[in-house]
Amino acid sequence: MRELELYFGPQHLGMVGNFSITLKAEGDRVLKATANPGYLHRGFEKLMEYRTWIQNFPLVCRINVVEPDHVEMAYAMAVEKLAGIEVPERAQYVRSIYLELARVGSHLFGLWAYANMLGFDTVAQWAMYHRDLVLDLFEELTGGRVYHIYIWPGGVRRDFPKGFKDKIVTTLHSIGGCVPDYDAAFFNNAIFHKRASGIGKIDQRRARELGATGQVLRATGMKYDVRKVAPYAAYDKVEWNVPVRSDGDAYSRIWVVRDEMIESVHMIFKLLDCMPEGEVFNKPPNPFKWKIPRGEAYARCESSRGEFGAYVVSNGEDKPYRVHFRTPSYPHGLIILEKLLENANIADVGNTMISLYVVAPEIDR
Amino acid sequence: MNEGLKEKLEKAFPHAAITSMRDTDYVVTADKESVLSLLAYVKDAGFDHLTLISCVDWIDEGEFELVYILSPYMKDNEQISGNEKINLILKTRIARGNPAFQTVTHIFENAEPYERELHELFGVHFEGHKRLIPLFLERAYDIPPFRKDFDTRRYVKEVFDNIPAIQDIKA
Amino acid sequence: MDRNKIGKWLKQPAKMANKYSLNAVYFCTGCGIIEIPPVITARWDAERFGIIPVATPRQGNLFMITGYVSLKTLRAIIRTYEQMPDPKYTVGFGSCPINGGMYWDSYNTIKHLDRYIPVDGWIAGCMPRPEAVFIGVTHLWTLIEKDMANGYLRYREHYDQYRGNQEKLLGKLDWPPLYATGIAQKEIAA
Amino acid sequence: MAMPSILGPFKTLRFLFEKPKTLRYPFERKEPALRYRGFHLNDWEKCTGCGNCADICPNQAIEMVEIPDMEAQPGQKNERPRLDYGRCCFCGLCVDICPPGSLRLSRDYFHIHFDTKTFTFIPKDEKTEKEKFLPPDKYSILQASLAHRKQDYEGFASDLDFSLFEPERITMPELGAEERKMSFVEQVLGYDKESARKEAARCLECKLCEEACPAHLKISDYVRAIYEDKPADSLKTIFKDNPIPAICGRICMKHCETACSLSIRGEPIAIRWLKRYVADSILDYKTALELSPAQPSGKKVAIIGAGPSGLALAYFLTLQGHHAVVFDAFPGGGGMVRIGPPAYRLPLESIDKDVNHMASLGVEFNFNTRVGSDISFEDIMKKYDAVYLAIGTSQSRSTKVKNADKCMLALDFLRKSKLESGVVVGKKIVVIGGGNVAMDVARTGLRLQKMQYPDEPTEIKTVCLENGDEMPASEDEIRESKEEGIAFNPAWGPKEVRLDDGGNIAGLLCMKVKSVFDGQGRFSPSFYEDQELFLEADTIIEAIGQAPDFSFIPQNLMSTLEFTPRRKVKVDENGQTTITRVFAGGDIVNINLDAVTAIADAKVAAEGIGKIFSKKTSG
Amino acid sequence: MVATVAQCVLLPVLGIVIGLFFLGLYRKIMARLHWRYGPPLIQPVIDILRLFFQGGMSHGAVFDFGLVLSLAGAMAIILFIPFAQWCPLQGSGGMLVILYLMLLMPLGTALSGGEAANPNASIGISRKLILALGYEVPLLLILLSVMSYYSTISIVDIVRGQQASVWALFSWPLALPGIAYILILPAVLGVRPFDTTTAPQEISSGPLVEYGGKYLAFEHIIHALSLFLGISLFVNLFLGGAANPIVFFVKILVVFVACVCINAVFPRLRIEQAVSYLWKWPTAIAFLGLVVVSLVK
Repeated sequence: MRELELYFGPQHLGMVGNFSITLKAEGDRVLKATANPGYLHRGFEKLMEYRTWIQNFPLVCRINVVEPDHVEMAYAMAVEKLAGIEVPERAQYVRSIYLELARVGSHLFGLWAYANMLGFDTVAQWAMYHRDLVLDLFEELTGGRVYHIYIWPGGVRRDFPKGFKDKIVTTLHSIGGCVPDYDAAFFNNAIFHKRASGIGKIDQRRARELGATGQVLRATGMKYDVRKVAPYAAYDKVEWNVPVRSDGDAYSRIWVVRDEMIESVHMIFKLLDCMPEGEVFNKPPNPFKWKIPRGEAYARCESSRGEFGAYVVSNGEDKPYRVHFRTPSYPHGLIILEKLLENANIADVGNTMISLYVVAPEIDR
Repeated sequence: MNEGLKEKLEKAFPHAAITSMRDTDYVVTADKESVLSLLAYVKDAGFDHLTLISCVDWIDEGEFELVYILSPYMKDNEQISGNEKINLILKTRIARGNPAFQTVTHIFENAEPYERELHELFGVHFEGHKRLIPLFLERAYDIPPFRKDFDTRRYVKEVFDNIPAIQDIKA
Repeated sequence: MDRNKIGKWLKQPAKMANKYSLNAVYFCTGCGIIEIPPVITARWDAERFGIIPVATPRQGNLFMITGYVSLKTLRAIIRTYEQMPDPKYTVGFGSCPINGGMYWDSYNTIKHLDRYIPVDGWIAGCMPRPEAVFIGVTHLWTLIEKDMANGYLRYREHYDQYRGNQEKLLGKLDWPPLYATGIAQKEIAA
Repeated sequence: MAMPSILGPFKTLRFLFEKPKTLRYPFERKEPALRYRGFHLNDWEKCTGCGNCADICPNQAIEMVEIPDMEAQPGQKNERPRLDYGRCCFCGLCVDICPPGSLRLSRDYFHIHFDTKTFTFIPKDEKTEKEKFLPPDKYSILQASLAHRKQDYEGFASDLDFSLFEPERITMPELGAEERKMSFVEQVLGYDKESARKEAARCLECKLCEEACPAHLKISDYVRAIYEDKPADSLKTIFKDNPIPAICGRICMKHCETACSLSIRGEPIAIRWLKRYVADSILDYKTALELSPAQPSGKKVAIIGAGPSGLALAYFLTLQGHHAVVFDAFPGGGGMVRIGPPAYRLPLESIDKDVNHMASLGVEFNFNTRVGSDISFEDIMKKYDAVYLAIGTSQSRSTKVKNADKCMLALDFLRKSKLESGVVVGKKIVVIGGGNVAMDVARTGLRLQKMQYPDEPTEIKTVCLENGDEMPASEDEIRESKEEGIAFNPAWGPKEVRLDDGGNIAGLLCMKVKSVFDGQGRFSPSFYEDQELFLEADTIIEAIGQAPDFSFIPQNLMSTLEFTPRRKVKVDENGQTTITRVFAGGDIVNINLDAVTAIADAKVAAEGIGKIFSKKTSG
Repeated sequence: MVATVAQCVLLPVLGIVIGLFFLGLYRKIMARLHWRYGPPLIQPVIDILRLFFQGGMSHGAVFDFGLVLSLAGAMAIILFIPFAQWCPLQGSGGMLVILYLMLLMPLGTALSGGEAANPNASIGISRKLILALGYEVPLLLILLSVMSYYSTISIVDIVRGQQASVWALFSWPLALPGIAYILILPAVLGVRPFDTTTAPQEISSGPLVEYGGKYLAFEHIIHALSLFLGISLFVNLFLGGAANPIVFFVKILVVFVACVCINAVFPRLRIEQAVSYLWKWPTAIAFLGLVVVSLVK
């Protein structure tokens, strides 16, 4: 059979984000896949060296458009570590709730992408509708639909508006009410099962070797979740479980995502119940004069796709000397994807990619 | 970090300086000869998750600092041992003039794209790396863009501001 | 909305069809794409106005440049734009294509999109909300109605300049020019 | 997880019969959230043009542009922010840094246009630009743009609790009212290093203060140096414009703090106290300043009056290499500030610190030398290349009501109490006047009472023409006086000093004020003769104003000295009076009557004198 | 004679109109399941109109020829399949011609799509052919059973046969091939889970990837026609055709809506999964049906 060279993306309906995979294929079988990132490279870390500590907050969230919140959190945590800023307790709770909302939104987006990839518009559209409801919550809380710029060093930017707690509960209940429909139509759909099980299978040993985190690792059975192993914000204040599966394929991953969403919603309810009153913001010094002593810090948090880390170096100036983000999609999209696509079916390229939840902007940065 | 490991490290690598910042971040500064063996050693000691390879351009000192950040995966699928929250930051310095270092892809497979990125953005050559080809960039830059002496604002002025707007010929 | 006016359909069928059948090329050029899925899905449902995403540039007539454009993407954008059949409309999304936006000092993103391909309309915001996209579409309708959405004609007319700017930035392009260069000058001379 | 099923999905077909959830935009609408971050609104009346928004913008989307028909005033620049929506990312940093809170984000976000030029605009709000903000019935979403916006649509607004600046100042430790009224110990204790740095860190460097300061000190620079813990650098910056920081750091009228952009919604930066901190924390100015002596020019300048203006001029001239000789009637430097501000505000040591530094630079001081009696003005005119009049207003005015000669005059009282000892006051004091001097007098009187009658009840009252909120004294002074227990009787004018049988003062008879100024705004009080108030007193001190004393100037010269309509000495742009070689500055020239304006005059004069000298040598 | 000519002219037009109506209805029904309103019913017509006004690019003579072949094939079949009582070419060839002509459509698309020299197109075409191979086997078995049961190759006779008794689907021996036909109907129509050929998210709409302008418009029309034809065939063979056009229209409408519902609730299968499915159950049932029918007969 003739060997074909195929470009999957960047202009492609199945591609979420501006990413490209070059495939060498023989008929329907992929011989070799090469990830081809860089369509979204903006040089964030370089730009950050030109902006002051606080000016970087509007910038960093742009690293991941699907879920900007965990980028903010990782950067804020690193800055807080470096500058020794304390965060008030209520702010920790607010942050946790905010991040869990972001996780739900992001997973719904992932669900949209996955269903859409399989041509399953129906579920895709529902997921996107529900994500929009979550975005409404964000808009109410932060004033922005997509880019929230909410977490600031020393706390959060504004407190909950009036009646916001109830709004969260109502919205999440209305989304939760559709879980049986999602289950019936999507997760327990026999044809979906046929399509997803066994796809992009990776065993735990291999996943560890390739630096997998997040649901890719959890789908192989390890309960590794940064929220659990190195708790931050208020994650150690409430009880919750880390959902895992053991097959390591796309079907397991999507189920981990599903369980995680439900767990997140339960966690939000618990956090709302025991949220203390009080301050939510410890003002950092004047932004024009804020200098952070020489040093370095690495902070990490669990985004909806895996471990998100920020390595920040300060040389005592009012701007970071060097910032480097560890993004979960980076190993997933550049190594694991390439390995998983070898000998895969062409029809499963997008399937595999989206089951790994590769988000292009956070690879390119 | 459990004390045992710290002592063991100190014994095995007497030249490496180990400092702990805060209770979860440990910084090991090593000379470049011992980095590979150190990495292999800590990998065996449980730090088998290479989270990040980074590079810092200390231009005033004429050196690049390579930073390897490691943390342990869980030993057991269920149980958390408490070690997982530790970040081990392993640092070494190489000369800025002719930056080259050994690849670590044979120890950590996922180092591959990180080293590719550093090669492209900092111009650090990794010997033994199988695929040091461009990753992100489209244009060729005289100085690798993430080095401190590359001034992106000046670059923007020189390149993008010199592209003329489209003139309406009829007008 | 004058979609239901039969008289207008009979008078200018081409224009009307163009207006109410905007098929968008699905190309996630930047972060603005994050607001496109909501626009085309259940919450906002752009299909009510005939706007759907299509898989290939050959099938589309609307190109939304969603957000910042890096150099690598610019190459793909020019390719895609040139593949689209006339008439075609381009809409720039958000701050970044207008004047650099967030990435005004980035070495890898372009600052003024209209120097490389013609753009018929711009929507302010970072990101533009779905509502703004809808209003943007109504503005595009007006422009089509008034024959002002003529970017594709401008592209042909000033192809020398556009191609020149593209090559200035990206180096020699590896595909042949879409139009013979120098047409515009000849036409003016004649 | 249930078993995958092939029939289960058909359950969802019921949605065929349910109402769609789509929002049928634009027929149905959803209002953006109350905190939505949309386009900018700027209240031009509140905006100070400070430019903090432009500085903080990470995208350089904001540029401050000069508004042609707008005038700059102290605390107000004639610039307003211009937004570029080809750059803006709607992060709202500009809102959170805006000190007056004038910049807000609206809930409007529609602007669609084919021309990129329309994406730049100068934001205003419905107060200042009505035609662009339409009421809901005229507003059409299909025409929505930057020039077609909805009224009352404010979104993300500034909140002091979450602002990026610190609206409250670091409290300056000071003695409590009960403690301080017992003695003349300095009331404020001064910042220590930490709190000074913290206070300095609040400064946003908008430089409104620098424009408001008569002497245009580089305030933000020296405040930044304090923040960076480089007091020597800070002192160097201060000395470029103000050579008497220890004095000014205590008694400056702080026009800068009034102008400070933080003062609009919070407390201004304690610029004065920071200057005091610098001056006090450096023990030896000379080593800190590292001044290089100028080439001696051989010119001699006589400076009459060792007040702030005179001292400053002496310093500036010395730096230019001229020899400055200062004459003053008092036994030490400082002029009016030596006697005016009581010791609890300005101790003599601080004055001497500045003066001694000046002397160490080579300025020649002739104290206890009254020009006119000890040395004649003609002699000075002959001996020196230039003369600078910095004589200040050294004579207290009197109310001249009946028996007013029995009263004490403010300056005499203050001078005696500060420089000499032995002013005896009564148990019941009445001070006439509502200005800062009156406050000083009253509070000095209070302390003297406490010291002279430690265990007896005493009382002290003030009387002034103005209403309570129109009193010319600074708010701080009034507040502190009230804390110390001084009683106020605003809007009463003195009618007569009543004497008892022995010819001693029995009290002050006052009448109610009808108005202080006449129709043209001139000072011309009128009274209700029938409403009277009698204040019992055994000591009455008049503190209603001061006047300069030009008696030392010979008549022939005096006749050529011209005055402005406000009875001030007229000077040209070089600080020169109508008499050649005679320059003037300080309270006799300006209407501000404060130290820093006097320094500003000295700066002008120093340049003027330098100009004249260089002209002479070259010509 | 005049009536036949009139039918020859009108039936393709009617087919196109109904096909386009189906496309509009398809989008509307899908939209309702998506919780939204969807486009106006007329939207496919607007789209096609727009495409006709849009400049397209031809990729050579074979490209054009393939397209014409497809269109001609589709138009031709219409004349052989009864629309209620109208069937202009009922005398000639019957089922065999239909089977032959039905191959023209994918063939033409393959020809022209292959000329476009886009790897996605070639993958799409190979998928289309494989899928056709997949459903042709059971389809042949089914048609064989029907033909042998009614002992005729004329579709008009088959319809008449059913109208005389009960619908084939509910008659005992033909129920089995009927079920098999239902199972392969989505594949014949190319709706999910069998829309692997055009899978926009996988291979950028496959053979259509290089189509633009009027070429794409023709493709849309062909698609509309093929929907109409596939359902008409099923209705005629198993649902007893119809005596008058309205009943016929209602029947095909019901079948179409059912297909759309299937389309809405399933994701797309991979091509080899599709083929293995088609060769498993439907083939087995169809084969069983054939055996039973021949035994009964």
